[in-house]
Amino acid sequence: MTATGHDLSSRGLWQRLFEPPSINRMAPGTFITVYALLLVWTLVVLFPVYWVLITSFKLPLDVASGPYFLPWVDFTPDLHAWKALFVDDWEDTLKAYSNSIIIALASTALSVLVGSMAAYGLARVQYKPKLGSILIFVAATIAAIIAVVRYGVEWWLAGLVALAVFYFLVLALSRHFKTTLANGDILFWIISQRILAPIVVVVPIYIMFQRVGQLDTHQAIILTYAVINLPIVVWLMYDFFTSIPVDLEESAQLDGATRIMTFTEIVLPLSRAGLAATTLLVSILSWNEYLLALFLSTSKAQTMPILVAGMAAGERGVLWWTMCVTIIVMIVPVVFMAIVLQRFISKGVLLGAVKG
Amino acid sequence: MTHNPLKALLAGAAGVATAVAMAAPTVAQDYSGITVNILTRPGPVIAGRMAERGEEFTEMTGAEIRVDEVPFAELFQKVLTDWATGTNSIDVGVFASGWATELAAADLLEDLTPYVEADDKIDIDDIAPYFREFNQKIAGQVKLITLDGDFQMAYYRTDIFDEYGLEPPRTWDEYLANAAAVHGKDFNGDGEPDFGSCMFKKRNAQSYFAVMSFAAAYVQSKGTGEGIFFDTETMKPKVNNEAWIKAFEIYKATGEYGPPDEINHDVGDTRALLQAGRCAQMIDWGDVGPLSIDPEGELIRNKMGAVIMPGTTEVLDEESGELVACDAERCPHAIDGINYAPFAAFGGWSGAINKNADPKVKEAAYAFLSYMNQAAQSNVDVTMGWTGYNPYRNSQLENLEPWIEAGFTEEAASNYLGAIKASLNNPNMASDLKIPGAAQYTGVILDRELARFLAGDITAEQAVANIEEGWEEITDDFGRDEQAEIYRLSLGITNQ
Amino acid sequence: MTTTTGRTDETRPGLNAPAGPTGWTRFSEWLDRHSGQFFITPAVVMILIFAIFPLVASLMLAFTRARIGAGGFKFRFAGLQNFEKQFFGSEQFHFLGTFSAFSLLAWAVMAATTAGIVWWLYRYASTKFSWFGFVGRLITAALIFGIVLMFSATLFSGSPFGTLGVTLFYVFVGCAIQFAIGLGLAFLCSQKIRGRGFFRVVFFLPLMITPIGVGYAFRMLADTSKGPFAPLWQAVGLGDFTWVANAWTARMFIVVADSWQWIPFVFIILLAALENVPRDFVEAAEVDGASGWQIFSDITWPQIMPVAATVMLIRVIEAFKIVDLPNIMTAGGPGIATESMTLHSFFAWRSFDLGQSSAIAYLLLFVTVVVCVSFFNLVVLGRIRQS
Amino acid sequence: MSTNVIDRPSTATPAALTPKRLTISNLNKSFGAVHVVKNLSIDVEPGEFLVLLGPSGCGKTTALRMIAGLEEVDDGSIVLGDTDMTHVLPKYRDIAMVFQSYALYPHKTVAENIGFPLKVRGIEPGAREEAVRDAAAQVHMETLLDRFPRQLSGGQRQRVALARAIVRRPAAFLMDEPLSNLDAKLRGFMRAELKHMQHELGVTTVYVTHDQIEAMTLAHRVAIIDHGVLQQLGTPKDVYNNPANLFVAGFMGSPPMNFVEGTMNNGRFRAHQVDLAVEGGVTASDVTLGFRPEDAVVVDPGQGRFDARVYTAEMTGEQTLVTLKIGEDTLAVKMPKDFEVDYDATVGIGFAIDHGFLFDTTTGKRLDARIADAA
Repeated sequence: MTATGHDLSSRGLWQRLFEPPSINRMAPGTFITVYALLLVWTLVVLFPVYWVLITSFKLPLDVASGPYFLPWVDFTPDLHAWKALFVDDWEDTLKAYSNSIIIALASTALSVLVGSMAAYGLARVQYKPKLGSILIFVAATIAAIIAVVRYGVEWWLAGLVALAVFYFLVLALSRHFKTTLANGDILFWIISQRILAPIVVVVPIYIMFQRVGQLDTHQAIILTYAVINLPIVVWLMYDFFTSIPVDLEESAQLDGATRIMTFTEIVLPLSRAGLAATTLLVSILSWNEYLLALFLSTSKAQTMPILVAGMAAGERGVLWWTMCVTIIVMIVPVVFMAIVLQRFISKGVLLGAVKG
Repeated sequence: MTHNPLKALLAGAAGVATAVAMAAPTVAQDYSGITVNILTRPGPVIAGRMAERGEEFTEMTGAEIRVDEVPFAELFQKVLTDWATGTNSIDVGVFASGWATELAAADLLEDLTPYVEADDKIDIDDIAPYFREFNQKIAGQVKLITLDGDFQMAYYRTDIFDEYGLEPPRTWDEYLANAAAVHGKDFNGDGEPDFGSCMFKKRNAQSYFAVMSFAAAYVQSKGTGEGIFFDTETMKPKVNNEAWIKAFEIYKATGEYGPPDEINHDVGDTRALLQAGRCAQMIDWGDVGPLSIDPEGELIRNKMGAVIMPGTTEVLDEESGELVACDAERCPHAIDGINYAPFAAFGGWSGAINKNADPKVKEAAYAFLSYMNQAAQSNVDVTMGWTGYNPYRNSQLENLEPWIEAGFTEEAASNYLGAIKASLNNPNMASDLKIPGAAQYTGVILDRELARFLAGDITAEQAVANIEEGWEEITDDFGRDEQAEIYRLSLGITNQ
Repeated sequence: MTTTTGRTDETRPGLNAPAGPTGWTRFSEWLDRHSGQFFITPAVVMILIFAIFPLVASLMLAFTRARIGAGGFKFRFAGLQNFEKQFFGSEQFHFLGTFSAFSLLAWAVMAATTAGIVWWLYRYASTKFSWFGFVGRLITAALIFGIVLMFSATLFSGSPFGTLGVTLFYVFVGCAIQFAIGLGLAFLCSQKIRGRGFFRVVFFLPLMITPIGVGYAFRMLADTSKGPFAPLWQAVGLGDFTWVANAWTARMFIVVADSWQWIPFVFIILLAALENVPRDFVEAAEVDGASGWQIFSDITWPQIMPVAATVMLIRVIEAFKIVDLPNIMTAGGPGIATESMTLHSFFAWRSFDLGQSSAIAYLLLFVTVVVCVSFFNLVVLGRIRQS
Repeated sequence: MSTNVIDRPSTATPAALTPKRLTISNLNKSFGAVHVVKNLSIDVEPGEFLVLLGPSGCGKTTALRMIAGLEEVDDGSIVLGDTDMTHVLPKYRDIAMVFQSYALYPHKTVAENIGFPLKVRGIEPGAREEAVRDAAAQVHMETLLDRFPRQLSGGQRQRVALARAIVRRPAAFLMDEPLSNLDAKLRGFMRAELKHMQHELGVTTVYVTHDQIEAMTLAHRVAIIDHGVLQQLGTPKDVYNNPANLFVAGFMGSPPMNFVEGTMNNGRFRAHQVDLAVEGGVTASDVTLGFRPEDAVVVDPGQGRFDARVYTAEMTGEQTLVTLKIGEDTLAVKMPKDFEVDYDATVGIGFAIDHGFLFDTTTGKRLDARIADAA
């Protein structure tokens, strides 16, 4: 009586190839296509990195004369490029490398700290800034900048006057302002800063730092990177904080902990995974940034991307080999950081953040 | 020559200079404790040799020489903002002499005339007249110390030209004919077809200097004073005419005999191809000679012939904007019927000192620049290809000793130096554009239209028309009269 | 017995009655009362100084002609000259493109777009009409009309378009490719396969490389004479064909490099989204008899749509800012075929044309804001509200 | 026995199919080392409502999922009607399933949710429309067809899930604790609905729950499972009144059956102060006496089968639950709501002979023996 209703032999070729024999196993056809495509993409990802790696060991002649693929087979690898970078002009490389590390770490720390504080504030505290006072502030700012740009007033003088005017006006008029903004508007305002292309703001920032004599310094670039990455941190951490249940914090407050202590003692440790994902993303962005560094640094604060670009502007043709060495050397710390932080990043985190 | 306003200025300045001379110290002074910050372009070229000379200078005088590097495209803008905004983190800028005009106009450059007069080691007269009078001086005052004599020449592979019985190109038509004759043949024995001509054409990579070399001979025939960019009276661009159109078209025509991706090659790429032995002809600065005796250049060692930048038999008639045949009256400087106008592209790397730097630092800076410029050092430096320094002193051109020591054969050295001498002493040498906004005129407008023309978006006629419109806008923006005044000054010195 | 206040307090009298207010406790109480401000102020101040002031200052710059003279920059008020130059003046070819007579195709496209816009606005007006929504849609419609006009005057009539067109090409073509491949890879990885962790790590690698490095790596790869694929090119007979000579291939060359770097970003987030679709839905669909494709299109895709829309919004915002790759791979060449608006603004800045540089930067900001806000309102909110 | 080839799910509009028999024989399943289902064999009559009952984690849901095809079968076979379903994909099994979480597609309206199984079968919209309205009417949801699941209450969602199962007139229904997410009152109401509907449709149904009341009220027959092993298969009455073993006895009824562990020697059951004569050959030595609280009564000391000490008495509305202690064991007796007793008083417990069960403590099996009538 045990007639087999639906055994494999009776199905058409297409079904035999692409229909799973049972629920948990993949059909042979699908199995092969899936793995083939994934392996193809792995090749697409790894081959350029491989090519950069072997080019870093090639002599200029090898690079110029034709595609060689396998070290020791097609060409004899040579350490001249690595020597050039790590021995000959070791100071430049070290300077650029340390600059890059200092700037990336400091700007990430700053933006993650300030960003998570703002995100926590927006997640837990009800802000009601008055629309009226904001309009006055904007008007005062525009007036100050017109004074500086158009009439050459000293910038700090214009700033002080504007602040004073703003303070008194708000004191006098704030009672009459009714409409207030909510957290959502502030959040949208911060996150929308991300739409601002760096090129729009970099010229005034350049002039601002130049006026203060801070051009070509670490702190200039650190501050600029921190602000550019702030919206991402607020965006990611806001979602993370809203997903943490409030009752933990409420119980801490009942125990008498101030809100700040709750934030540092309870909330931050709990959101280690979110912090790890944000830190990784933000540090990659500041480690690889090129345009702002080009504007704000001349030599003392030169970062690695500038060094790489410098190697292409030579009059002896693009120094492909030393450039490849720099690229490889630049990947190492990021891979290291990714591995260290990988433990914290559960797959849900990135998604949770995006769904916001 | 009508009364030359510049000469009057020179006489006046000389009077002042003598008064100040006593104050300027002699060169070998003790400057321990002083740091001179020099900013220049990256890479071994220019900066590398300077750093080595800097160490020697520190041993001699105790002054610490810091050579900072920044990508070429950012150099001018970094120096200008650093000095104009009073940040003064840079003491000496080593850049193209053409850029100095804008800094001088903004009164940011130290007047080096008193330093030069008090300096007994510099032997200023040994410097070729073009660079001494014209390159180093702005409005009669010495504002720059030449470190490198830049002008463009044509180069050809002597072995290939002998093999195929070709003559060195004297005109652009001959250049194209030679290129056609050998294109596709294999020069370096690697089995792959090589190129009749290598030409750098990449956008934003100095390609506009190359096309100016093509246009110079067509536009200028009555000596350096005539200029190839603007009408000296009305400051109207001398671009929208047959001469520049022909120059654009020939420049593009070389592409048929060059590498396929030539449009993306900068001067570095073409030199790499040359060293790989793949180019029969090319135009470039003076670096090609020393490059051929570099360790990497053994494929072309002593096979590189140099010749003055090819000329033309037809010259621009300004009224009609047409090209007319050369005749004695129209081309006074023509040599057997061919009007040459070697182009001092880029003007050559020179050092200028920040006027607002500390006086002690200025002294040490001048001493170092003079040390680099003196024949004892510069004659050796110009023979080394990798340094990027090209000859600019007569002493470097007369005796062949240092060149032969450096690796040239006697015959190759005399050919190379002969071509330089012919170019340097040619009275019709075309000067680079040296007025405020030069970077916008050439680096932005001309370079962009050239790139669009090479990419086939527009025709040569449209390109030159766009350039004229763009330049007029810049001139009006900067003020037509000041620009005209400075342009005349920059052409004032004629080559006696 | 936990001490309630943070102080070590041998001298404390009662069990939890705090001692008299000391300096520290008074300060921490004050701080606690103002903790709200304490959290938000640093971020707001930093954004004000480094984003809002520069934004406003940059707007001022866009209305001036700057000249560098002794003692710093001199600004001369020039009204709309910088902007007028981009749209109608000498820079028009550079920003919008060389306009040529409308070809037949151009007219057809214009007619179709106008009809489409009118119908779309009419449909909206006749249904749930709100002034705010309508004005928003009007702006979006105006921008779409302007862009199509620009493209039909240039691309569809056979002449090259300017940096605005190039930027839009990078944004839309680039993001489309990145989304398609990213989703495909995520779908493959979400199948019941082993080694998903390995693929997740390997695919993350391109994100870690600096864009400059990616640019130069791809310039090496694309070299048809001495690059790795040279033998392949020669075999196909394209030996001397070069990517950088032709406008379209150069643009694709940059989109390929950009996509190589940013596909992993889309892949990782969409994979997380796929893995978060509840098992029950898929099983229910399987029991209901749905085929693999039906399950994906009817059940899985609608579920991950909100996340996909958000990821694409992030990518579009980033794509508008593209500058590193065109700068170092082709320096904007051949001609101005690969020059993005940021690069256009950067070149203007480098030659000290501050006014024009700020003007172009502002035009970029305007286009980005309109595109992103309309994408957000029409697509992202629509999907989130629906699911 | 013709093998009827099903290459694609049947596209015939689902008329009332004749109910089919579902036979599971020696079903085995293990996840890694854990052997979850141990050769389970059940023969479900056509149109029968069979309930799989057991504590959570006993393998009942895994068994259900294997019938649905959502879990691979390690060993054994599943036959529905005359087709062997063991290794067939879920979509070819013509079986509908209601999930515990209802699994309603959030982005689809109620109508689209119900119509989805027909849509994937390629049934053209006209007929689909009509079938959806019918199924919705059967679950009284015909007025909410264009609502989204998130706009419905728990009960309504549950009914939509039911409608989605009904609409395709499958050969068998599978339900995985569908009522567990409802509040008590609604659960009672839905139980009746479900019972009536299954009776009306007459579809063979396998229902999984851990709630014994649901099992008792809904099932034609109940299969009690513990640790993957079938303990007993029988009608609710049968399972309640004569449990096959200790587990079944303990599991059914709340409060559960009282157990007194004692020993047998020469025909008498002894434990603490209990000493009763037993009829029927009892070979085991350790024996457990069991009786249900509702079958026992509290009497004056010495009058019952044995005496015990009153521990508490809880008034639960329609009855009073008296908890007593003998030695360490606690016992429970249901008495009428006006029953009063003092704490710690010694009373007697009486129950009828056929309400007393004897179990072999070691094997758990019920012994074929009874308490002798003599006191």
